[in-house]
Amino acid sequence: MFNFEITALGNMFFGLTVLVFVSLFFVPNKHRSVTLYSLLFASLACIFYASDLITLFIGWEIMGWSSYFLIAKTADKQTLQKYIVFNIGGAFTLLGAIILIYGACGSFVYSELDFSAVPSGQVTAITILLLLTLFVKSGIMPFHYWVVDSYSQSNDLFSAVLSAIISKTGVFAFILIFFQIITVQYLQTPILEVVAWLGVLTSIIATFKAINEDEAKRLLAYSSIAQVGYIVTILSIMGSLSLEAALYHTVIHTFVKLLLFINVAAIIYVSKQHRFSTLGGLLYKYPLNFILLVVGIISLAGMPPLGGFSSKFLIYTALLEEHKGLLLAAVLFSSASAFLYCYKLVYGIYLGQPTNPKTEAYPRIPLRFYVPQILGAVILITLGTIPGVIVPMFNGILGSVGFEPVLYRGVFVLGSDFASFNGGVVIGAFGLIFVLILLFFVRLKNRSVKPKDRLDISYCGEVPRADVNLHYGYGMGRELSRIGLIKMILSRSSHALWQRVSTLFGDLSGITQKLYTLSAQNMGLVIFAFFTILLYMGVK
Amino acid sequence: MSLVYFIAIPILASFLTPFYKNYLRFVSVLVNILLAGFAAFFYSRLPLNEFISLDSPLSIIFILDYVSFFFVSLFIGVMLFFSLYSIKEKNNTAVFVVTNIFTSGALGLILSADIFNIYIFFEIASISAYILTGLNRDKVAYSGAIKYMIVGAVASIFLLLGIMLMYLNLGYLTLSSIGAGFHTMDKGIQYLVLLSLFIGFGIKTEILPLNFWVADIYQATPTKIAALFSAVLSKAYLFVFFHILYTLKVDAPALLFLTAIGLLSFAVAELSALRSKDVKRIFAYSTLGQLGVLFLALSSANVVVVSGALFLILVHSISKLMLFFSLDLVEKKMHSTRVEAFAGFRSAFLFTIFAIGFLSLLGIPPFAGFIAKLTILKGFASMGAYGIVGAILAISLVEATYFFRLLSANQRSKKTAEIKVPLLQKIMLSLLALAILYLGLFPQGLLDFCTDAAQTLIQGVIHV
Amino acid sequence: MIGVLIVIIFTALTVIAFWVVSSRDLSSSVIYFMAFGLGSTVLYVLFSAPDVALTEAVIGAGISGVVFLVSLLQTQTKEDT
Amino acid sequence: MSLKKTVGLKTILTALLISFMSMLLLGVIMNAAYTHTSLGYDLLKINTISTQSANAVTSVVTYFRGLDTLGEVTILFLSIFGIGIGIERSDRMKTILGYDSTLLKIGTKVLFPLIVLFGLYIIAHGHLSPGGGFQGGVIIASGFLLMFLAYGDSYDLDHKVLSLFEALSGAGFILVGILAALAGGAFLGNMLPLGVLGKLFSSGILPIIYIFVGLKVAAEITVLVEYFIRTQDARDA
Repeated sequence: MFNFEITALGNMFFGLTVLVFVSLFFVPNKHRSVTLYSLLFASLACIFYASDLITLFIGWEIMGWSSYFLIAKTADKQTLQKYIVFNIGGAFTLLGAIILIYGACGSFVYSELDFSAVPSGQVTAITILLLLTLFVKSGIMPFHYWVVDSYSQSNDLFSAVLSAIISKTGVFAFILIFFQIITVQYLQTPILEVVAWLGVLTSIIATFKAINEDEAKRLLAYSSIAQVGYIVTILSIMGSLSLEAALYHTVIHTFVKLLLFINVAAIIYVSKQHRFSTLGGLLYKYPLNFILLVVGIISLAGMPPLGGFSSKFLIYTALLEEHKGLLLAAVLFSSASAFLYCYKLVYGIYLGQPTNPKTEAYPRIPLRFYVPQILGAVILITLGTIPGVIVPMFNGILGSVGFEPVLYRGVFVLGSDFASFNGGVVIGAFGLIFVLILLFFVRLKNRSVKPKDRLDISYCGEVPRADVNLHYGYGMGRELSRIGLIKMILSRSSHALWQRVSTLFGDLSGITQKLYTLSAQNMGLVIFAFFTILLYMGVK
Repeated sequence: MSLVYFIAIPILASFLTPFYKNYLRFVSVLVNILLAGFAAFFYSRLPLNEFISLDSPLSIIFILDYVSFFFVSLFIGVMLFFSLYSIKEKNNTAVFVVTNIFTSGALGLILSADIFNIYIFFEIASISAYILTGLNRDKVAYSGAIKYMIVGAVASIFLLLGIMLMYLNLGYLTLSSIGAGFHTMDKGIQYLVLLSLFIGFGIKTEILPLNFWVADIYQATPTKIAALFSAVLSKAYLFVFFHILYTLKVDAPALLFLTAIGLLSFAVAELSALRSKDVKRIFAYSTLGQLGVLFLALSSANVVVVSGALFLILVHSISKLMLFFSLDLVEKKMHSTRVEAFAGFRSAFLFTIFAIGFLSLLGIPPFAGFIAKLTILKGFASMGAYGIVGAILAISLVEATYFFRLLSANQRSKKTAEIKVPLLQKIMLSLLALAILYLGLFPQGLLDFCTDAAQTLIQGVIHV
Repeated sequence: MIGVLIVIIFTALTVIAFWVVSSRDLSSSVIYFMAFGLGSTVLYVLFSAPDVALTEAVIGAGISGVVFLVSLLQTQTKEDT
Repeated sequence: MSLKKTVGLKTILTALLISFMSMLLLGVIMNAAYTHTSLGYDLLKINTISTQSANAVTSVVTYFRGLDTLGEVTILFLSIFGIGIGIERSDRMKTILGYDSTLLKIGTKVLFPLIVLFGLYIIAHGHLSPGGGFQGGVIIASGFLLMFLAYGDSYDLDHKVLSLFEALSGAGFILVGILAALAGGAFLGNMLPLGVLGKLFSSGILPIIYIFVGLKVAAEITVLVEYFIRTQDARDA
């Protein structure tokens, strides 16, 4: 029943998994369950190395329920219910698709699947079912309902796993199924068009939701949805450069989210606060953590020197190459808006005045929190500077799914015939600017006044009371809601829709339950009536 | 060696109760071990048939082919498990007196290939079930038992009507000769016979318009006994019904009707469980739902689907035994089976058992329920019935909702009581859980046997 | 001759059966029921089924009537108090 | 009393339903062309050769379909066991249908042995004359019923003996069947010489089975009657 095959694609994703799990092993956490984590790890290996659909499905389901039990240690009932309904639903659509594929091709093994003789209607049905599965796992709208709550309410260590690895299984399955199994020529282009726009819409909406968020982990969860939205958009282009861009962004996002979630987890660990409105001003307290966070958000925002830029660059060039101007504009819009929440993350936690009088008493961050962060930072810096170290691996994957490899011109250069950049030059230039600015600030610092405590606002006439919140970072982005479109995005939520579905089923259940509480006489009557009706139908 | 021993020995054990009143529980275990031995003895001699008392087709015939062997060994296994599980209950002689006869009734239903004899065993199994329902000896139990008896009597009347009509027309009672002559009967009578059988067995196999009694009965029944109803009784009736149907070679529209009824039954039962506030009722609804799936799968007349259904029967029996027995432990401690009570216990072992049971019932890998569901769906896919595949999956999602609601209720609520599971119970329940895991990981041997059995079932009885 | 007897008994049985159902007093209902058993015993004998007749005589007209009466007696006392 | 009170809507609907159903059923059954039942004729044909029983009903009940009879005995046992579970037993048992009359007592004392003897006769001659185990057993039980009625609480039944009878007769039935199977034939098959038609000691295994059935039924029905007639008095409770 279990059939495995080592592939380049599987290797890449499994490599990411191993790095994430190993680095997370160092992080202290009281909700650690060896059994469940090993089950999860095994299921991921099962997904990435499967050579037939059943093995894939088994891995998928084990992943689903082992994560459920991990989340269940901290999340509330409603979140759990959302998680399980969506994930089991997604798994069942996957099973439905697998069964459809079996009905069409008569096999489960990847290499034996041949869609050349399958009617196009059936292929469309299979595609839609599979896409539903992937959308649920990656949190594409409107199936993102479970994502944010689950990410924010699961324990800090597991949020990182969810965002860094588990959301990527959707990406993996997309690449596996649409690039390798149902190859491009049988796919319906209108569907891909819809997928592309869904992805980009997801990223825009999630970005604004993230900007408006007060809770650090929820912000990161929305950000995760937005980033996976890019990946899905770029994957639906189905070109060699776009696949490369998607893979690149997957790797980058994995480490960015690993870094950021653990960074926030460290802050939550020492301060027991997880809202921006109760954090702030921690820069001098935790400078190393701050620097690592900056590395993370620079990559997240896709700003030049670090890894995020390389992947964004590839995404833009891939879109340009395929002449998807409108999509590109949308991606750029969402990507630019992402700066705002990135900044909110920095400002809300580290800058401004501390809101909490007890800030001084916060303990030191245990060193073990730095292991995954430093790993992430090193990889992000490396990938931004020397993109060439990973391009051969991507090219191998491209080759294995039958695409032309992207041009490879030395370890510093990334890009195609269309456009390229030199990572070494970029980092050199930015390094220079950074040093100059640093020198400027060092000179400036000698002339600045040191405050006595957090309520000492030297340029202001009055002294505030101790309970006044001097930290405004948490309110950032609030003014955006004055803009009509953004207000609409922020005020709408899929909550009402899913709530209505849930109520509907509850009411139906109430009605059907009445059937099972009849008295004995009425039962007899129903039986005789049923018999009579059937008899009448038959005799007639 | 005679097949009648399967029936005679448990009855003998019950008749002789006065001689070992206080040791009946040990005798029950011995009887079940003996029966298991008989089953093992007959395994290498399959298929075989035996005439009772008179060596001619005029007599009663017992048939042990692949499919009836499957059910016989399943039921003996369940009853052996039950008797071992409750071996420490000293003051509960009545249970063992009745369960022994219950065993022979269920085994007789499976083995017999003579419709009047089937009716007798139908009654034996039913009456023992009525008594078992009333074993709690309180108001709820008695009213449940009486309700069960009334509904059961209606079922018996209809079954008897069908049998009478067949005998009137064909003059024989053996299944094989009835199967051969069924289509020579008047069309209207054919229809009436099938309808009577459907009503008679439909009530007992707990299928949609006829199953409204089930939830109340399960709630009135002692929890451990409810496991037997779910694992043995309904399955026995289900088998006999389809055994007769396939022997009569009913035409496609009738089977399609049963498929539709099964699907509807599945949907309604799972929906009802969604809002239920009592765990025992939820398990009852889940049983109804699974029976709906079985009904719809068994009526497909496709070897793959039917073999999947047989696999599902086994898996469902194991899971339900596990769940009801664990619930019994919870009930003993919390004195209630309400969801709130279920949420309040603390026991990592029981929680794991519940989780495994739920996951297996939902058909989630790597547990055995998945193999069953996959086989059924594969079969439907090869028939091209994608609508059914979709419906099964969609309804399973509803099932998942309430099972996981229970799990999260237990995980996220304030715990009020710690349950210490006795060693014997712990071992027995772990054995069941391991069996589910084992069958989920290495299903091939059993699947092959199920395929043989499915072929035999679809063929119908063709002996003599 | 026997045919006439059968018709008479059948008519009588129908009447008795009606009394069994329609009688207001349950104990008289039981008595009618026993009478019905007796009548059908005769009928079975006329149909040359002596085995069934014997069974009916003992069970239908005898023991089941007593069981009914006793149950009636018990429930009635419970209702009175 | 208004009509609406006496006959509710549900009753009328039920009556309509039942009559409609009966009409449909009658329509189907009347229209059908029945063929002759042949199992009965076939069994009658082989009856004399295979059982040497003068009463074909007996040979069907105890021999041709002996297993069904075993099932019936089991059902009887089960039902009475079930009633026993439902009835609470305690020391304050009373006979609720007792009549304190000397005439009745003496008459019953005379009648009781005769009734039991008659029952035994019916059982023993099951294969020769109408009747058999079931009928004879119930006749014996009716004798005990008479004793209960006449003597009330002063009539004491030894429950140990009764349950021993119950157990042994039931077990005897099955053991005879198993013995027959072990002797080489089928379960409940005939292993004894058939004898001559019409003699008391004939028909092989049939009378033995019927004796066991008769004793079982007698014991069971007696227990049943006692359950019902001697219960905790509701007025005491």
